[in-house]
Amino acid sequence: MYPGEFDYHRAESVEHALELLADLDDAELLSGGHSLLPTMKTGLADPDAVVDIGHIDAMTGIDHSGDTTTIGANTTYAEIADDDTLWDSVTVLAEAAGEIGDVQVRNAGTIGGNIAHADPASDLPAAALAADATLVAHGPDGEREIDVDDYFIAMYMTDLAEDELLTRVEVPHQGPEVGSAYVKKPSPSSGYALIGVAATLYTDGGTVASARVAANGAMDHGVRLTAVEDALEGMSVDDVGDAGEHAGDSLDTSMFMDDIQASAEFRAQLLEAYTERALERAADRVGVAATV
Amino acid sequence: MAEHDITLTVNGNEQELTVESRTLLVHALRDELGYTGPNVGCESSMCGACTVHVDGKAVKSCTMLAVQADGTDVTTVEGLDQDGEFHPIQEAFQEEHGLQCGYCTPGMMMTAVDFLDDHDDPGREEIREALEGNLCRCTGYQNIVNAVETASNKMGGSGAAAGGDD
Amino acid sequence: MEFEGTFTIEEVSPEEVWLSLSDPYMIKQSLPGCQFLTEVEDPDDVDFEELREAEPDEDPPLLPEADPDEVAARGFDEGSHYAALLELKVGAVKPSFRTVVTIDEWDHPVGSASGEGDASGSSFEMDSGMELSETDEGVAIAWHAEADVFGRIAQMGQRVINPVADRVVSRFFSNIEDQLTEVAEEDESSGLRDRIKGMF
Amino acid sequence: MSIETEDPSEIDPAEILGSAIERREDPALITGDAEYTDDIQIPRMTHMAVKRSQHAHARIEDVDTSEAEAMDGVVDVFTAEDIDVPGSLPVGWLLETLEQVDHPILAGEKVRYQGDGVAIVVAEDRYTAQDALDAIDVEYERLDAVTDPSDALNGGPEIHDDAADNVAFEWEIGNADETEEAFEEAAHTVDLEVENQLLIPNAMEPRAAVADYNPSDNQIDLAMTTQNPHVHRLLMAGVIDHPENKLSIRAPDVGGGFGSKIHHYADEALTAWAAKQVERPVKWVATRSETYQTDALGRGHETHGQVAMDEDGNITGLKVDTKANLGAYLSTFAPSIPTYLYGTLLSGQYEIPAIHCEVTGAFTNVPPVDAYRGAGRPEASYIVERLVKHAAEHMDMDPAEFRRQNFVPGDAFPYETPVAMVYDSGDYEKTLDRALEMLDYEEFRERQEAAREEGRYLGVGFSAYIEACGIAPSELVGQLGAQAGLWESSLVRFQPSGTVTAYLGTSGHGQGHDTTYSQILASELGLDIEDIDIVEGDTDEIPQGMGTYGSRSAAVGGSALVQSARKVVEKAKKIAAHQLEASEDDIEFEDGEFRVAGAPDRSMHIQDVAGAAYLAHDMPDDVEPGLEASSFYDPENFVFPFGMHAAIVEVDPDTGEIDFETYVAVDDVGNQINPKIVEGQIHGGVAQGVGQALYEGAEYDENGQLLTGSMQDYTVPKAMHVPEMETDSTVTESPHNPLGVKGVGEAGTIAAPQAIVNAVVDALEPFGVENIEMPLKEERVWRAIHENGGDA
Repeated sequence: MYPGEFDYHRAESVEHALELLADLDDAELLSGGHSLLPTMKTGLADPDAVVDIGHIDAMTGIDHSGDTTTIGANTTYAEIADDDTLWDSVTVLAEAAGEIGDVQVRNAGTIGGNIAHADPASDLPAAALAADATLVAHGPDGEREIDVDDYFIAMYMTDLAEDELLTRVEVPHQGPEVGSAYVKKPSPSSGYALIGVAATLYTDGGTVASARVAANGAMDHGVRLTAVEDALEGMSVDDVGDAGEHAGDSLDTSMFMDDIQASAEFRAQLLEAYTERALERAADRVGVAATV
Repeated sequence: MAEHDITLTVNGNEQELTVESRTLLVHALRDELGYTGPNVGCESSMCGACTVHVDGKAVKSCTMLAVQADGTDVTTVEGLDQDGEFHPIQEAFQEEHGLQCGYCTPGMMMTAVDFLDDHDDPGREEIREALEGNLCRCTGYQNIVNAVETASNKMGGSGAAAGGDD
Repeated sequence: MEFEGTFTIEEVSPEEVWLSLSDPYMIKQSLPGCQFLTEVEDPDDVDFEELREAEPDEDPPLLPEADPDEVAARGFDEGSHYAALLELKVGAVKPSFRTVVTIDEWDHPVGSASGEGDASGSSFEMDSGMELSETDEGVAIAWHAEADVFGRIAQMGQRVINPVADRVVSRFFSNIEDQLTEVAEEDESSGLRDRIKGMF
Repeated sequence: MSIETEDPSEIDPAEILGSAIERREDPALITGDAEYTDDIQIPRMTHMAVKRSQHAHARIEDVDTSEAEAMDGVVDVFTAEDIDVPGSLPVGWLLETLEQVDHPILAGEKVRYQGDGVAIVVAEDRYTAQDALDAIDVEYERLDAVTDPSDALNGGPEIHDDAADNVAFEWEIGNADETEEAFEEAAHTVDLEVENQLLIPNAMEPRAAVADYNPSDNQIDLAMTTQNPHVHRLLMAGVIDHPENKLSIRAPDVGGGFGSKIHHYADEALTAWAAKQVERPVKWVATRSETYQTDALGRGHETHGQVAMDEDGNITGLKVDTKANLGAYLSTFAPSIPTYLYGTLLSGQYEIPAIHCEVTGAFTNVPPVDAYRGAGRPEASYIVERLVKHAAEHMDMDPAEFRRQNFVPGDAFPYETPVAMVYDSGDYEKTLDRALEMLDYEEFRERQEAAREEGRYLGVGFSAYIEACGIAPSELVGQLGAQAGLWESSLVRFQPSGTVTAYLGTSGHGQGHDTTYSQILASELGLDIEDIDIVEGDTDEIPQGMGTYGSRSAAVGGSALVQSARKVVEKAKKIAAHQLEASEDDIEFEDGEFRVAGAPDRSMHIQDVAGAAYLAHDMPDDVEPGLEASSFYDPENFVFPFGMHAAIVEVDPDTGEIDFETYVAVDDVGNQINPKIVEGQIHGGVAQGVGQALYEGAEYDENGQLLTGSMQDYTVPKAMHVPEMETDSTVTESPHNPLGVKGVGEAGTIAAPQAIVNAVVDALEPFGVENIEMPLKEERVWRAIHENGGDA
């Protein structure tokens, strides 16, 4: 099927994009296009206008200065997954980006498009939560920082306002005693996560001091697994897999995603198994990055 | 209905054309410019038969607006052979029977070329992962994997190994 | 698809809940994306554009501001038909559901309605019902709905339907709850409860 | 491990039969030069799109096309009312009890599956055509729908007025009394209920058609995605009431078929009809969503199977009761698939004294169900091999040895089964032994034991399959209900300068016919392959043909080619004898050369004979000029490829994940013309079998809405889903055709599913799991473990 008719506008700058958004009725933003165009081709989405922000240079690229990595919203998954420095500094994000879709999707799809779209079965929501990201949005009133914990609200619903544009993502660097990982059970057909679990373990002398653990695919938006995080505190890094059994404890399991791909009950089972795997992989990486 | 005058450099030839906002790159290439190598196999961005290179990177031309690609360099399967000589990937697909009906083959090869540009001597599992976005219903993939391996040998380390996916 | 649940609202009487849930304006304001909910004579001949044009800019007041008798007068009657336009936004997907609903049963404390509609190359049919009961804390609304979706949304949007439907339902009840909380607060001072009770 | 290819130009014609040469068709396919139907552009071409029912079952109350007709760029809109031709799709295989129902090309009164066509739009471009579909307003009165055959038969909503209880047919084969007796006398019996789920074929190229109509000579030229252009022409001539000799059908490059491009659908006929109405070229290309909604589905069986055995585990009887889903209408060959292509294969590789099979065909509200790669034979092989696994377990016997004990012995061929087949040749122990060797079976059982101790679950599964290809002969299939003969035709024509063109009635779509047929002809005529051209898939060029399906092309088409080639040689021999001034009886033909016996320097190459034949200055008295011959080859029997496939898997009981350790395929497809092509067919077939076993399945909701309506939801296996395969073969020639070939196109698909399911069930034996329905989605595997308590 083919998209319905619309007017295409190419934004030259962030300001230009905001102007277009303000002026146009029923406009959608287009970055890599891998969320919007497939939906338009099914006929489910049929906007009057499309604002292409994919050519705004100021929103592209990865910058590792100080103790934070800043990733422009237009940066493709491939650029993120291929960034060696990011693999050391924020492993979970690089790993999640490399798990998205396929080579062609990763060459075109962007981090900003993904996080703004907020598909609960995509891979970046959990990774952004586990990486403690800050999302920077531009709106008519200027720039605003959103803590990732306040960002994901529901399926395709975020804290971003209609007139706002996500311009970059900021992630703090892992310290030397930190290990992080993202593992997923993809749908064999779509490649989206039936369950994806991202984990960052902050350790101190072989013990978990704190953790950020989050999941995609379980609920209608990316969620922190706070019961797992609590259980991990004080645990030896050798035993972290045991905390996987708490994966569902902090979630309302009656609200688990439930469709032909996987029932809620099976998702709960996968969530435990994949949380265990994510924690163990993250634990294996503690201290590794520091030596690279 | 909004129309746009765009320029695409396809296989080295600069081409000017007028497209609707909604014209997909694959239809601009096939219906407007006559590059029928990239095929349309689905509309869900899953099959990869339409894969071309845009500015050197493999993308699905059914999931990109033609107007989005304005000003880019596009390579289709028609641009793989040079001076009448097959590209190593083409030779390898023929040698290994890496195709049967051939419908997925142009996209499959374009993905493989992009992959081999960045990966020296990949393992079979790695090749299978790299071809995730290209569906083939005929070959069972085994001879495709063989072909990519063979092409890698033919290309003999021309690509620099990329880091990233440790 | 079947949905069901029980929703509890504290410190209100069944009569207040019933009257509120009988009020088309209350339903309209509580239902996410509802542009209008208008009684129509012939369910087979509805001009949605005309109804949208005719919809006044401002709704009349709801309980507790509204006069209970007026609310009762405009409340649902068994056998009546309503046209509704629901505009939802699910990411870039913004379906506009044109719906005609028939009130099949409306007799305190039991009500049921059924309807059908279409949107985005798709159509749907719906049967729903509720029953109120008094509890120690307030009122429990046991509700159930069965919805069938056909066409493009069923085929392409299958993964999304359940979570979105869950969300619409939960927002609907939470809006009702907010409104009835106001009714409960009003009761403290005005004796509204007794007045409403007297109507049944 | 994999077969190395050779450059055909370096191979002597005497060696070419059996050589793994590179494919001749590939240069066009790897450069983008190939021409698929959607690549065709014709000046003034319009685009057609089909308005499809969103309901699976509904009465049509009104179709309002006015808004669509008024749109810019819309050329015309048509509904059922406009169809002025018979417009009803025919059934090509009849059964005695078959309830034939009307199958209109556009639904007028009632739609019976989601995707049934209601109207068509012809527009200036494809985007506008689709826009116009959205502007067509159809009012429906929705009716209850049913998608499951048992539900349909047991009080389901009536789908056709003429088909009471939705019964399309009732059919049986074998001997009921003898089978009953075998069960009464049995020392052991086992039984199993299995489903063989509905599959969506998913050829990578969606169906498409381009029609060009010339009013001045009433000629329709139709290019379309077809596996059998002549059959389509014959049927379509009736459907659109157009003279057969004024309808040309051509198959350009076709991007896979797997059966889905055999059948006569509405859309291609509508394209041709519409071109006639608008007097402009019309192109129709299915979107993938449309192929999901309208391509004929495969399989769809619910089966109860039972096995009777004596005290030693010898199978004494087999009883099968199947409810077959036929979908909303009878597709072209639908009645033959769950009957003659299924029930007749239920003896498998085994000597079973008594078999009885009953099949009830049911109408349901899913798209029509017809042949999909394997067509009936995978369903038969699945129930037989699942039952055998189950029986061996019941007898506490090794599944490989249980099979060996029950095999038809090697000296019993030709072997007549109780279900009307005469197996041509076979040696089943040979493929079993080779497979066991490749698996290192004894060692595996030890490893399996050790792994279980560690809480790891490995399993091995076998599939001893047999299939019947090259369905024939025509007289027999006619008695069974086929409305066509199943011969194949060929024409071999020398040009005066010595090149040759061969025309075949088969129609390849990825199988490498160009290469295979060239090898046959090069070998027969002693020519370099460069001098040979193969033409297929065009009713204008090829006199007649039946097409490519059922793994018939090598056995039937190849034999037709050999027959024509030999006729050419016969004629050439006469001319050569005359030219060489020798008696015809003294002429020998070898490697392209006619030689006078005993005088080796007196010789003439067949290419020079061709020159002489067309020059015709000096011909023998009773010989006409020219050098060509045609033939219609009608086989005397089916051919019966067989083999043993086996898988070793490991199952993770926590997640239900299945990992392949090994997949082994030992096939006997008779002589191999090009072993690399044979290997490729096995690979591809197995991949589709893996798809059925683990991933694929059309799912509908209770209203008949397709839930797996795109590649996002229906898993077409990806490269990483398909195991590395280790293939080998044995060769048991078929005595029934001059090439000794059997057929390979479907073998892998027939063999693979039960090898994999048996392996998973074997792995989960400690959990007491006896059966899991395909596809073995991880959730199902996990539930099967879980529902048995989850304890090993």
